[in-house]
Amino acid sequence: MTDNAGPPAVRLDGITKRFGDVVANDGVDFTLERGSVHALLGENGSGKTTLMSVLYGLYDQDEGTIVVDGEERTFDSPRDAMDAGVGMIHQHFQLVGPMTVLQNVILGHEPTENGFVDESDAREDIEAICDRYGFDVDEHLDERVVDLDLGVRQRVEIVKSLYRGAEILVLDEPTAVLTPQEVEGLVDVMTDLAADGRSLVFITHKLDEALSVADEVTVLRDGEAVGTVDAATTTEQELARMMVGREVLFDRRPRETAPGDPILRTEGLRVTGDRGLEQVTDVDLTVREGEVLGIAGVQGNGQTELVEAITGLRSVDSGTVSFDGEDVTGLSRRERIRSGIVYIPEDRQTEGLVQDYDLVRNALLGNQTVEPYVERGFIDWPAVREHAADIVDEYDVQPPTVESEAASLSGGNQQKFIVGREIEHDPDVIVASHPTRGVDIGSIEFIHDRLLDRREEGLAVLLVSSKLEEIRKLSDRIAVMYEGEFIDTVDPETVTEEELGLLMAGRRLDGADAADGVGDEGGAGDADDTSDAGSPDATAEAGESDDGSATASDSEVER
Amino acid sequence: MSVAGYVERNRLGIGGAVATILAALALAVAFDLPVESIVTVGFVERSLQAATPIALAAIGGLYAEKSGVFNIGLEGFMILGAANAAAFVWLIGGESPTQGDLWLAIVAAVLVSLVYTLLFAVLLVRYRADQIVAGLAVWFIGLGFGPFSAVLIWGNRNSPGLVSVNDLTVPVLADVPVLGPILFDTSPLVLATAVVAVVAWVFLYRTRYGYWIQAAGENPEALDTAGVNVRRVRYASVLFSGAMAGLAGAVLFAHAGSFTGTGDTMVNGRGWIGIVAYLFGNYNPVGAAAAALLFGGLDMLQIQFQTAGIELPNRLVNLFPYVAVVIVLTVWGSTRMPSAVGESYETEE
Amino acid sequence: MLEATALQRLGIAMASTALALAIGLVVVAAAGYDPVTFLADVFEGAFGDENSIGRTLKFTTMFVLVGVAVAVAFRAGVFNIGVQGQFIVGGFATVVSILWLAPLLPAGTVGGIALLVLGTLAGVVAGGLYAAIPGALKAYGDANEIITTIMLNFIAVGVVGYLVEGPLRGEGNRAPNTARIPEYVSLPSVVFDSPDFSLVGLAVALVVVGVVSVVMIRTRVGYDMVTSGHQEAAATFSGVDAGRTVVTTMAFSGMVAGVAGAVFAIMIQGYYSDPGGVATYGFDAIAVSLLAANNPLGVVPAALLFGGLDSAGTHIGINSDVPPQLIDGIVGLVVLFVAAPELFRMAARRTGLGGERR
Amino acid sequence: TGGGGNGDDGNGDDGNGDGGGSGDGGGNGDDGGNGGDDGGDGGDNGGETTNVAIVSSPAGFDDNAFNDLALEGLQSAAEEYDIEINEVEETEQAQYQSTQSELAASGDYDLIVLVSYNHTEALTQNAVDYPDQNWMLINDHVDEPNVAGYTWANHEMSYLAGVLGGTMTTEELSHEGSETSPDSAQIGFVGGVDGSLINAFERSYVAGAEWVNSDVEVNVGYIGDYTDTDTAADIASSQYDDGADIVYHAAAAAGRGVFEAAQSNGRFAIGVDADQSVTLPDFQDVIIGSAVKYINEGTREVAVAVAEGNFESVTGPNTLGLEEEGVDCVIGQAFEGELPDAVSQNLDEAKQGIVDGDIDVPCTASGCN
Ligand SMILES: Nc1ncnc2c1ncn2[C@@H]1O[C@H](COP(=O)(O)OP(=O)(O)OP(=O)(O)O)[C@@H](O)[C@H]1O
Ligand SMILES: Nc1ncnc2c1ncn2[C@@H]1O[C@H](COP(=O)(O)OP(=O)(O)OP(=O)(O)O)[C@@H](O)[C@H]1O
Ligand SMILES: [Mg+2]
Ligand SMILES: [Mg+2]
Repeated sequence: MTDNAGPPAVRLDGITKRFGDVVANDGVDFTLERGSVHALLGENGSGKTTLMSVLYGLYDQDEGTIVVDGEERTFDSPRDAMDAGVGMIHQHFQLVGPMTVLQNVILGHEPTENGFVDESDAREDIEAICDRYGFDVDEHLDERVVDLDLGVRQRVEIVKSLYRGAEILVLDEPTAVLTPQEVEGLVDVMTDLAADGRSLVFITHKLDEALSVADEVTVLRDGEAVGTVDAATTTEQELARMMVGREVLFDRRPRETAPGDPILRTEGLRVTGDRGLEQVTDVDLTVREGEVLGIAGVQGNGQTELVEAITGLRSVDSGTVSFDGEDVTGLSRRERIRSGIVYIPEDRQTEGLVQDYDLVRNALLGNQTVEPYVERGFIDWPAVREHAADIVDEYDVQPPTVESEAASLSGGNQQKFIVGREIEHDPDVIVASHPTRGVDIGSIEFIHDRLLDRREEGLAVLLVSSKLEEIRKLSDRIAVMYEGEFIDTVDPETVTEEELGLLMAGRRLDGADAADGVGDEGGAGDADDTSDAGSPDATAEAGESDDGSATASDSEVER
Repeated sequence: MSVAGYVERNRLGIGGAVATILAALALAVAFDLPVESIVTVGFVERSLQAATPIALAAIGGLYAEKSGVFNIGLEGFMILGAANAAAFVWLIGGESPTQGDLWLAIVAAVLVSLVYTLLFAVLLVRYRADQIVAGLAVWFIGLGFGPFSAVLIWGNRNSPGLVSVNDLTVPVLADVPVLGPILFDTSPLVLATAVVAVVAWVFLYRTRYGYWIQAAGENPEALDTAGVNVRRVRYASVLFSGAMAGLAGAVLFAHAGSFTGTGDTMVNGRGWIGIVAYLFGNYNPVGAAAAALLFGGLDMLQIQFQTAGIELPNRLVNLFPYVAVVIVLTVWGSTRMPSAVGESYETEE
Repeated sequence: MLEATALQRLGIAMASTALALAIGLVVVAAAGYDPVTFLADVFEGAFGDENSIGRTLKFTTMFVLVGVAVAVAFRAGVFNIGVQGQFIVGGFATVVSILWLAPLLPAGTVGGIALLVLGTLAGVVAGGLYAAIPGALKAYGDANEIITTIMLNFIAVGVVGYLVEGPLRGEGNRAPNTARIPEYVSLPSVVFDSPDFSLVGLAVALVVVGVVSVVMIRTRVGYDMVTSGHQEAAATFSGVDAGRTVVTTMAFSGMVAGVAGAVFAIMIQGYYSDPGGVATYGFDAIAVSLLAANNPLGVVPAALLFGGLDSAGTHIGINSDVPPQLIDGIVGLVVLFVAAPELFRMAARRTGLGGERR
Repeated sequence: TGGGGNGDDGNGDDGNGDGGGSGDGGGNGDDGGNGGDDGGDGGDNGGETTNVAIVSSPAGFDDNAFNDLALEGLQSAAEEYDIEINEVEETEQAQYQSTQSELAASGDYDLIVLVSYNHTEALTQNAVDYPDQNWMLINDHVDEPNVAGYTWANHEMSYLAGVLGGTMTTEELSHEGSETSPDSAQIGFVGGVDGSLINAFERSYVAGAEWVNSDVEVNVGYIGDYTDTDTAADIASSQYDDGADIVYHAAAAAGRGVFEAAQSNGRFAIGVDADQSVTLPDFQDVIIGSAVKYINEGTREVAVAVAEGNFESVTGPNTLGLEEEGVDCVIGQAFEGELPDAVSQNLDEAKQGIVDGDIDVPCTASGCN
């Protein structure tokens, strides 16, 4: 794929970027070959976003040079970068919510006729781009961006860059918020774009994704480039080692204790989503003490609403939520927190942290009813500060000071702080939505360990994740959600990713179908799984014993 | 934008207008009011005239706010606009100025408005001043320096009678019953305002600059990364808002024929109503003009009630528009401010 | 402005006052008055003698209270532009309740104190309730509080104006005023012998500052309010009931405005008159609060600045030929410059006086 | 002359020093004789300057109404006597307590004139607290020996305005593009704030018009304040539209809007407080008359009394009505001799009736409750 004829698309030489005392990039060299996909890996805060922001003209580097298409450039603004053919798709989308997709795509580059914007002209161009790469964006051109799912929004961003004639595309963690299906689509798009002669930088935390699309992989650590390797010859283990400097295991951990009594239960739950449609349709679930119930499903199938109904953030239309044998459906969010249901929220940026609070004040968030931090309505700030320091310390939050404002932390460090705060809340039930989204693999391992420790202590965990390997690694049972219902509950020891994928797409593993699917897959790779998968305890709901999970262990690296 | 779409997005204004009309009708029936002596041609004319300065200020204000700058100084800019127009008429035409002098003075007042709006804009955009405080300051400054300049010129906070704008009479058409006097024998400034509203709408929703203004107020970063200078867009919008508010003041003066600087001055809260009008019109220039007409109409309606001899405590009846706004806002829904309003924007570094 | 340190902010306040005064002096000179005399008058009027200081402190007392009322709401992200209305309703309720209760209680010191307390309470309750209306409309009707509070200002003026003109006008009054509250219901003169200022009033204001600061910083309710203001979704996540918090915030803000109304009614006026003519404390308060970065403690020095300016304005109105509108304009300029701290920070950086942005 | 100048200064300073004492004298009337002497000297009296402060009503000066008129009276007194005037504009009623006491405490002023009843509450205290200070209160009275309360019979002059309007609405009049429609009897009234003060203008005006013509129809409208010219014009236009020939206003500065409306509707108006055909000559073509009250005469009288040292001659409540020639209804300067005789006949008859008590004018000088 790599076209080595001309100069590289981008060459960064010795880029150094400091924020006050923090050296975000320290003499980084980076070369992007034309017509290739170059993955950029690194732990949270290692400087990936910063490096690309320099390339995109958002930051001025303190030292170093940028060479695009063999020509040295200084970019004072994204406009300059754009003019040089560089486009960037940010971790946080740069879209204007109330404007239509079409208007967003052409923003700043509007074709005009007699002074008026010529939308029909633009429409043709966009449709041509969509046709070429198989995007569905043209179906949404007249919808407002706020009404779109994240996956579509992301494609809008890509189309926007292409419309502006970007030859070099930077995608910053584009897969973090996508469903597995959407990830697949994106991978195809990236491949097509590269084949078309465009050059891409792909920032991710998912090693498998990096290996599957990239031609080359560069790893950053502490702001320095550790090295660049050829994707075809390297392995996930090697990349992980480069990133964290040690071996990282992706093991299922054996259970030490057996699950106890049911503690969290919903019956006949029906919930309406933001757009007025019923998103949760008659869900019954039970989670026992010392058990992790994983919920798998394509995003948008009601997980968000289910979780919010359980945590008290959304009212239910009918049905009940009960906790420890008591009906809590009518309780407020605060009362539920007080009774021991904590929540690692889906959206760390707006829900999990107050961006312009320091970590001390953020440590109180959700803990406002917890003694000793608050007694008789009065806050004991020294105690809160100590708590914050403990979280920062234990969860390896960088930089390790409680005075930093949440907004100044990198995405992954924000997530670590939230996870720490919620897990250390001393709850009975942890509801975790995508707990490791945007977190580097070293930290993922730590968070997983802490969750499992809590499970061993007898806590119940309800885990929603779009990462199947995470679901399989942590869960004792997996419920698959489809169009607001649990279509099946399966055993993580025995189910394959392919089976999960089918379930998530709404195909029940009934009789022949399931056997077929499992058989094919089994033949392809994983013999262990096949033997058990023949009889998945598909209908197991409540306290029925599917204890098969209790002692299973699987020491291979998940893939 | 389809009609259905428009209705959907402007439930507030439309609901409010419908509700008000229904309420007025209900009142008329309930109290057996002499409708024909209340809703007269003169009433419509006066409503249009009363709406004119409010609509102009509102359109200016909504442009600024659409671009992310809340200009709550409209009232102050209006006072200064009225005072300047009066001063210019005096400077140009002396004691008996002509219509030509008046038009020149209006133009001059708008130009002067541009000059100090530029200073205001620099403070807001470049020096990231707090928009609410700075806007209030403009109000105080208007209340202070408007009358003060009148004192310097005339030795009195009120100007002598100068000149008011003549009606524009279109021959023949003016004789058409009802519509004739309303549309073809009225202040040219009323007609101009209608044109301004439509042009402002087209500009905002049909030109690239309009798109930029909207983006600057919703997500300046997106606009910035699209390579458009957010500051420049905001400068332009704020300048426009100041010019429009200045024009609104000048129009108020041109209709009255003299400047009154005592008390709250002749502007007397119309700038504030302008803000409410564009919020009510959901940031749509035509909607804002319609809302201004609604307020103007309500005001004139209570005058018609008085003239018709319907005895109501005037102080309480005067509150009707304000109460109506609160009720309509609560019952028919919300106005959503552009999300980046109030935040100054700077490209990183 | 929120990121400025206390010292910076003080510098900004002084610099903006100085700049506004400088511009004012130019205007004064251009208009043919003597700028030196004018400047001397400003200082004399603000703190030239005991009388001036008392007057400055009187205005300061009012600005502290209304400023804190605004700060409470703005901190919590609720744009209460209606402090003026709440202040009027509160003060009016104070007067009316004292007038109603006075015949029921013994005259004299004890009765006086009881009436003071009850009257203030009535003001607090009325101000709080009046503010809770737009709070509830926002929380449960999604009505933009900026608009509703502006509307409610007009409505407060209209309704109270109607009441003092008609139904509640004092016996035999020609002017549209309520009756005067009894002589014994007044704040004692301490140090300052002024008919409408008492250090007790200032003390009340400072106590309110203390209480509000503690509530905002040290209590759960305060944390919930402030968090809602910074990031509503995060507050909701943490168990804060967004709607109720908006109502609480508005009510709390209105209660402080009610205290301001009570102090105005008892200490300054002693009766209630047509509110159309009551000074726009509630609007000036927005400038005061923002100058203080919406910090209740910072409101005190900010209020002192505005109090001094107003006092100087009064002094000049009495003792000088310069039209008082000029003072209004100059106050407007101070407010304008105060709104733009960056102007001074940039100037400071240019001249090497520091002022690094944090 | 240098010595004289010094002497003057010295006197001035002394005056400041024991101004209280001198005021005292005047107030107590002990020095009556002395005062009389001063009076005899009249304007040539170069000895002691009489310092007068005048505090505005909340409307402020430049209101084209009583603030300006009150000031005018003082100024005209100052032309004859050695009087220094300090204009103090204070538009906030709540500050009157302190403003009054500050002026009184300075001891600089031989007389403090307070415009409008908004000062009454504050003066009730201050008149007692500063017993040596001479006060003049316009439009109200406080029952203290050092207060001169002056009230003008708004109701009587408005009654006459009603007589003028009521007469002219059925008379034929055409003047520079304006005309009446004599077949209908309809007039209008535009008030500032709907309260007892202006209600007295309104009711008496209506009564006066009905005295002439019991079938007359009167449109009534209130602006809500005294400054909004535009709204005033709208109200008047609405009334002219409805058929009113002549509109009388009681709206201070805002009243100009009524004249604007009269011009653009080709109708007539009646001014208030001063002869507005003189004070607003631009509108003399529509102002057929004005209900005038001689506030200036009142302030002049008091200032002169103080300058002459016999303030006690004016203390107490003074109501200046038709009988005292404190109010009147005058014909606009462009209409003198232009109006039919019926006007002067009716006016004279009404005046006589009021003075004789044969006509009962509704309301009182202080308002209408
Ligand atoms: N605007 C800023 N101000 C101060 N420090 C910053 C800023 N942006 C980034 N940093 C710091 O620079 C370092 C690198 O951050 P960067 O966002 O580039 O990390 P990243 O590799 O993208 O991490 P993640 O995977 O978590 O997104 C971090 O320590 C971060 O705290
Ligand atoms: N930039 C982001 N980073 C991380 N999380 C995000 C980001 N933007 C949004 N989210 C979260 O991702 C969630 C999924 O978004 P979205 O609402 O489009 O899908 P959904 O909730 O699964 O489907 P539906 O909208 O149909 O309910 C949102 O609820 C939001 O909280
Ligand atoms: Mg990053
Ligand atoms: Mg969802």
